Amino acid sequence: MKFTFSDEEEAFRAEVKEFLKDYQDLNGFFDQGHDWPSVREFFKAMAAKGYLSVCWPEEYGGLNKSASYEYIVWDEVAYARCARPPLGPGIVAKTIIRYGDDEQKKRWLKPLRDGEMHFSLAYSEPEAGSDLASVRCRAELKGDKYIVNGQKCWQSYAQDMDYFWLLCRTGTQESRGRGCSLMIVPKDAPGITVAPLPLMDDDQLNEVFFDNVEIPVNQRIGPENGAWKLMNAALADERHIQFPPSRLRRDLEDVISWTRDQGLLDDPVVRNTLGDLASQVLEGEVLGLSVLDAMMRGEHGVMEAAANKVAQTISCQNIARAVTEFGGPESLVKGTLSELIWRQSMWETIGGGTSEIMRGVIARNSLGLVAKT
Amino acid sequence: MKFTFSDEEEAFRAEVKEFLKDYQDLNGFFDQGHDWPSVREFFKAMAAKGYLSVCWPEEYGGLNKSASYEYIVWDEVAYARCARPPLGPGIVAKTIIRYGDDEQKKRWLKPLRDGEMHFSLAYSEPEAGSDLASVRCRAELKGDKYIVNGQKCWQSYAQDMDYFWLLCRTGTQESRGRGCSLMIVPKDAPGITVAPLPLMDDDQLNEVFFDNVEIPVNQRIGPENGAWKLMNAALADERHIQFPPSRLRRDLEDVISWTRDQGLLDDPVVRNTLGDLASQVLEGEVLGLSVLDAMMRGEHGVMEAAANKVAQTISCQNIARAVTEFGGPESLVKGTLSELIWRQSMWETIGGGTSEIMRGVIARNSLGLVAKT
Amino acid sequence: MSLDLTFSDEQAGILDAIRKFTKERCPGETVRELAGKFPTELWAELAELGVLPIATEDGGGGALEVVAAMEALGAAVFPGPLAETFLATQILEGDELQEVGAGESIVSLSAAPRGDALSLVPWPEQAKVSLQIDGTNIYRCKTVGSPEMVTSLGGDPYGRVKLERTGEVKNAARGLALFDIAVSAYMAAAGDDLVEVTAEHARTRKQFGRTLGEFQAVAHPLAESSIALSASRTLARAAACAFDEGRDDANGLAAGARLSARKSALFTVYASHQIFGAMGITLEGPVYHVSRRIRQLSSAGASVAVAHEEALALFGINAVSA
Amino acid sequence: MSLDLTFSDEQAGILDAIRKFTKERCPGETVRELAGKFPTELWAELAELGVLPIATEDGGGGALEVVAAMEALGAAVFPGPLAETFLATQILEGDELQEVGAGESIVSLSAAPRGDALSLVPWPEQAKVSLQIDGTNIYRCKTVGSPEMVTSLGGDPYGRVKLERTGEVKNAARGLALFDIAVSAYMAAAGDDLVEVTAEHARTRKQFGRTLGEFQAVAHPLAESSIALSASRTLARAAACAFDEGRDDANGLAAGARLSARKSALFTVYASHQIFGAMGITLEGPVYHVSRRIRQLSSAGASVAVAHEEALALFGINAVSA
Repeated sequence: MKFTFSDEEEAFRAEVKEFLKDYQDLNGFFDQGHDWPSVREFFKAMAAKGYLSVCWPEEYGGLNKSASYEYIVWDEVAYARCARPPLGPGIVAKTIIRYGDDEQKKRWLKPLRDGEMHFSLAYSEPEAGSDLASVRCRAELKGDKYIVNGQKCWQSYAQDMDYFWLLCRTGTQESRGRGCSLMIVPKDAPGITVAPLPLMDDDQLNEVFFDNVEIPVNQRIGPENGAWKLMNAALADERHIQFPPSRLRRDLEDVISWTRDQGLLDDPVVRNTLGDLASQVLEGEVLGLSVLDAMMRGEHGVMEAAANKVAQTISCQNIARAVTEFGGPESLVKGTLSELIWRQSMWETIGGGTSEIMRGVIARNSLGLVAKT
Repeated sequence: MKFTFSDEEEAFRAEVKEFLKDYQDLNGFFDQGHDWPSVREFFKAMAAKGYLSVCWPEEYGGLNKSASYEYIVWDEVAYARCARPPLGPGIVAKTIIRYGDDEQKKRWLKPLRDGEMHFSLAYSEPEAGSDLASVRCRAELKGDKYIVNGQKCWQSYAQDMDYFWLLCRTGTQESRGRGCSLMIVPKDAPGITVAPLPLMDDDQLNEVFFDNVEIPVNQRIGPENGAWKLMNAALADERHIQFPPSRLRRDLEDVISWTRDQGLLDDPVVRNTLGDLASQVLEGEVLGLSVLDAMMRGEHGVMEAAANKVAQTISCQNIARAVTEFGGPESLVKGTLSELIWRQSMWETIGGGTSEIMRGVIARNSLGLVAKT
Repeated sequence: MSLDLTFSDEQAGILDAIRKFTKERCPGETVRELAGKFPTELWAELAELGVLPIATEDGGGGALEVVAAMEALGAAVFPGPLAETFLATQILEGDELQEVGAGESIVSLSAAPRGDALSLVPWPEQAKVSLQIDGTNIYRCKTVGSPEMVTSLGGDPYGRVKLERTGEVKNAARGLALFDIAVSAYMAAAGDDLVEVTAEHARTRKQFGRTLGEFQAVAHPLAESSIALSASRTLARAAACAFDEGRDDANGLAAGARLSARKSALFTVYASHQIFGAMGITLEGPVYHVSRRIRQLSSAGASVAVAHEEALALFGINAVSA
Repeated sequence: MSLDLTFSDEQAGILDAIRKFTKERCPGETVRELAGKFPTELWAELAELGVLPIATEDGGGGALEVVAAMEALGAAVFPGPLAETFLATQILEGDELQEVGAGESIVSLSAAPRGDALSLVPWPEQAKVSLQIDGTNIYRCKTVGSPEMVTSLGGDPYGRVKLERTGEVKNAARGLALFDIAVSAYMAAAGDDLVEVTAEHARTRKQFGRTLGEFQAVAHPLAESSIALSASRTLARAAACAFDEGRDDANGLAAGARLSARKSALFTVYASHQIFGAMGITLEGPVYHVSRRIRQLSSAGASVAVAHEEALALFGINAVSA
C-alpha cells in the first residue's frame, strides 16, 4: 500500500510546479469567464509542455502517461487556482480517440492538443438537468447534414468557447438514453444564439438556442443514437480529475491565513472549527487518491468518484460557510476569498452531478438499495 | 399575543408544583418499567387531585378544564421526571367519552379516572410500524365475542399494565385503515402471552401474542371497522402533551449542572455548544406552546404537533449527544444523566411517529409536496 | 387572559398594510436592482407608513408591532438598515429620535474593530447616527476622515473608516434586544419566503418523470426548513411579548430568537440553493437576492458568543468568568 | 512504485485470518454477553494469532498490519483494549513488551483527571500496565488503593482510583499515532458493519408497500455513512503508510483519521438507530452492541482539541499559544 507517488511522478510534479510559477496571478479557476484570453494563453503554454495531452497515446501526439500524471497536473493547477481542466483536450479528445474515425482524428486532435480549440459542454436543457435521458434538442438527418433545433441551458464558458459538444436527440423521445447522439458544433454556425445567464459568483452560464443549425454528418462522433455509451466512457476518463483535492487544501490554507490576519486564529471556537475542517481536507485528499487508484487498477471507479464528488464538494462548502460564520462581517466583504467561495461553492454540489444523484448512485450500486425516488 | 398563562393557570401550576414536591425522587419518566408500583401510587395520588381527568367533562368526574391545564400538569410532571402521561386516562378515556356507549362509560371511566386501571397501546406489529393501516392481528366475530389472533410488537409498559388498547383487523386486509377496530382487552384474558424485549435504556418493550383470545363485543369501542376515525381523534386529544418541552429544559439544566461540576463550564467550545442548545430548548418551548395554542383555538394542530415532535425530539438527542461529545469518558459512566439520555433519547425520534413520517406530514400538508416516497 | 399566539387585529393590520406596500413597491426585481445603493425612495415611503418609530412612546406600539412589520418586510427582503433603526429608536431622544423615525436620519451599526483597525461600517455615506457595538455596550461614534468604500455580500455599501467614540449609550440592552427581535422576525420571514418559492418549484419542476417534491431528498429538507423557521418566527414573537411586558427574560429570548433565526434561515438558504440547482445560482434567479441578505444579516448585531451568554442566562448560568 | 491503495497479500492474509477467527469466535451474541467482563479467552486466542505485537521489531509488521487487523476486529466489534495494546507496544521494552504482546499483561489507558479528582480507569482489576494521557504526554502510573468500580456505556468495567505517576514515557507521539490509526481503522470498520446490516434491513423490510431502501430518507443517510466511512477507512490506511514510512505527516494524518472516524462512525450510529426504529433500540438487536462501543471508543485517546492541533499542523499552523 502506498499513498504517495513515485519518484518519476514527483519529478514531473516538480516540473509542473515550476511551470506554474509564471502563472501565480492567473485566477482562472474561479474567474475564467472574466479572463479567458489569459486562460487561453495559459492553456497554450500548457499544450506546449504536453500537459493537455498527458494521457493521450503517443500516436496522437500525447505523452502516453498513466492517469496519475494527469491527476498531478490538474491537482497542481487547481492548487495554483489557474484553471479547471478544459473540456476539449479532455472529454472531447478522448472520445474522438476512442470512437472517432480516422478523418475525425486527423481533423480535431491536433488543435485540441495544442490548446487552439475549446469546447463548451451542451448537455443540459431547461427540462433536462439531472435527467439527461430526457433531452429534447433534436437533430434530424437530411442528406449529409443534421438539422438541429432546440435549446440548451446552463452551459459553462459558452460565451468564450469555439465549439459545442452537443448531446441531441436523434431517436424518439421515448427511447430516452438510447436515442441520443453526440456532435461537434461550431459556435459560429448560422442559427446559433448564445444568451448569458449571469451568476451569483460573477461568472456566467449560458443558454444556447439552435434554430435550423446545419451540422455535417461527419461531425457526429460515434454511432447515431450511441451517445450514452460514449458519455459514460468519457465520464470514466475524467473521474480522477473532476474534483482535484488540492482545491480544498488551498481553500483551507487561504482561510487559515485570513483568520490569522484577523487575529482570530487563537480563538478556541475558531480553532475547533478549523481542526474539523482540516480533517475534512485530509478526507478529500484520500478520496481523490482512491478514484485515481481505482482507475490505475483498470476499474471504473464509479463508487469512488461518486463518494469523492459528494464529500469534497460538501467540504468545500463547509470551509466557505465556516469562515463566514466565525469571520463576521469582515468575511463578507467582496474581494475576500471567504466571500467568493461562499458564493462560488454553491455550484459545486450541483454541477457535474448533484449530491442527491451521487448519493443515489452509492445507495444503488454500493448498498443494493433501490432508492429510485 | 401572549406566551404566558393566566393568573388562574399559574395558580394551578403552583398547586401542581407543590404536589410534585413529594415525588422528587420518583424517576418514572425514564424508569417507569423498574418502578411501576411507585408510579402507580403516584398516578393514584394524581387522580385524587383530579389531575388524571383535568380535561374530562364534569359529568364524568373530570375537572372540565381547558387543554392548557392538562399541558401544565404534564409539563410540570415531565420537568420533575416523575412520569409520562398514562394512556388510560388519556387516549382511552377520551375515546370512550367521545365514542363509547353509556354502559362502556359507566364501566370504564371511573377506574381510569381514579388511576386504578392502566393501559398499554397495542397498535404496532412486526410488519406494521409506521404503516399501521397494514395491521394483521385479526378479530373475528363469533356470536357476541371476537376471537383475536395475531401478534403485536414494541408495546411500552405492557409488562405492568392491566389492559391493552388493541387495534385489530375486522375487515379485509385490503381495506387497510377502513377495516380496523379498537377493543379493550384485559391482559389476563386466556390466550395472551407477553414477552419482554429488553431495551438499551434498561427499560423494555414487549411482544404480545394473541391465541384465540375471546373479547366480548361490548369491549369494542366505536363502530366495527371504524378505528381510524377514533385513532385520529385520540391523537388530536393528546397532541399538546405528547412531548412536554420542560423535559428538554430539565435535560439542559441537568447537563449544565453536570458540566459545572466537571469544571468544563468556562471552556469556550463547551460554552458555544451550550449556547446553541439553549436556543434549541427555547425553540422547543415555543413550539410546544404553538400546539397548545392551536388546540385552544379549536384547530387540529396537526402541523404544529408534527413540527413540535420533530424539533423537540431531535433537540433532546442533540443535548444528549453534545454532552457525550464534550464530556469525554466521564459523561459515559452509567448513572450520569448524559449517559442515560444518550441511550434513552434514541427512541424519541422513533416512537409516536418517526421524524421521517412527521417531515412527510409537513411536506404534504404544509408545503403541498407529494413526497410519497 | 391566557395563551394566545395570534396577532391582535391592529398588529395584523400592520402586517397586511406593509405586505400590500411591499408587494407593489418592492418586488424581487427591485431588490436586485437596489443592490449597492441606499433605497432612498422606498425608505421614505416606509417612513411615511409610520413604521419606524412604532416602538417608541409616541409610536403607539411595541416590539410586537415591530415583529409584525418585520415579518412583512422580511418576506419581501426589503432593503435598508431596518433592525438598526428600531434599535436606534430605543436609545435616541428628542429631535434625533424624530428624524430617525421620519426616515430622515439613517442609522449605521458596526462592530468594534480589533485594536487600531478601521471599522467596517455600513452606509457610511448616508448615516447620520453611527453606533458601535462592543460586547453588550453601544457607543455613539463620529467618523474620522472619509471611508474607503467596499461592497459586502449582502449588497449594501460599506466603508472602512476610523470611528471615534463620543459617548456610551444608556439603554443598550433594550436596543439590542429589539434589534435581535426585529432581525429574527425578518430572517425567519425571508426564510419562509424562500421555502415558499422553493416548494412551488418542487411542486412543478419534473425530473425522471415526477415532480421534485415527490423525492424525499427534496421534500424533507424543505420540511425541516419549515419546522425550523416556524420555531424561529414564534420565538421572535415570544421575545417581543416579553419585551413589551417588560419581563426579565426578554433579552435572553431575543438572543435565543436571533440564534434560532440565523440558523434556520441559513439552513433554508442552503436547502433552496441545492433544490433550485443551476437556477438558484443565477443572479436574476429566485434565491440569491434572498440568500445574500440572510447571510449578511446573520452576522449583524452583537456577537454570537454574546447571544449565547444571554440565552444561557435563562438557564441559570452567569456570564463566563474570563 | 507508485500509488497503490490495496493491502499486500500478507496484510490481506492477516485481515482474512482474523475475520475467520472472529466469525467463529466472536459473533454478535458473544459481544453482547461479554459486556461488563474482560474477554479472557478471546484475548488469549487473539494473542496466539500473534496480532498484538505485530508492529514491534520482532512482530514482522507495522501500522498497516495493525490496520488490517483492526479492520477485521472492528467489523466484529471485538472487545478488549486493542488500540491501547498497540500503543503500549510502541513504548514498552523487554519483558513488559513481551507480556503485553503475548496477551498476558493488560494495558489500561486513561485521561489525566482534573486537579485532585480520581482517575476514571478502564480494566482497573486486570491492567498490569497503567498509562495516563495528559495532552500529548503519556505517563506510566501505579494505582493507589482499590478502585471504586463503575460501568461505562461501552460495557467495559471502569474504576475510579487514584493514579500516581511513576515516569514519563519517551516515545509517546509514536504510541499515540499508532493508537489513533488503530482506533480509526476499528471505528470505521465497525461503522461499515452497521451500514451493512442496516442496508440489509432496508433491502428487505417493507412499509407502505415498498422496501425501506426505496425511500430516499433511508437510502441517502446510509449512502452518506458509506461515503464518510470510506474516507475514514482510507485516511487510517494513509496514516498507517506514513507511520510505516517514518514520514513527518504521520501524526497529523493519524489525528485526522481519528477525527474523521469518530465523526463518520457516530453519524452511522445515529442513522442506523433511526432506520432500524424500535428494533434498533433493543438490547439484543443488531445495533446497540456496535453503537455503544463506537460511542465509547470515540472518546478514547488524546482529546479532540489535541487531535485538532495535530491535524492543523499539516496546514502550517503551530499549536495555539495559550
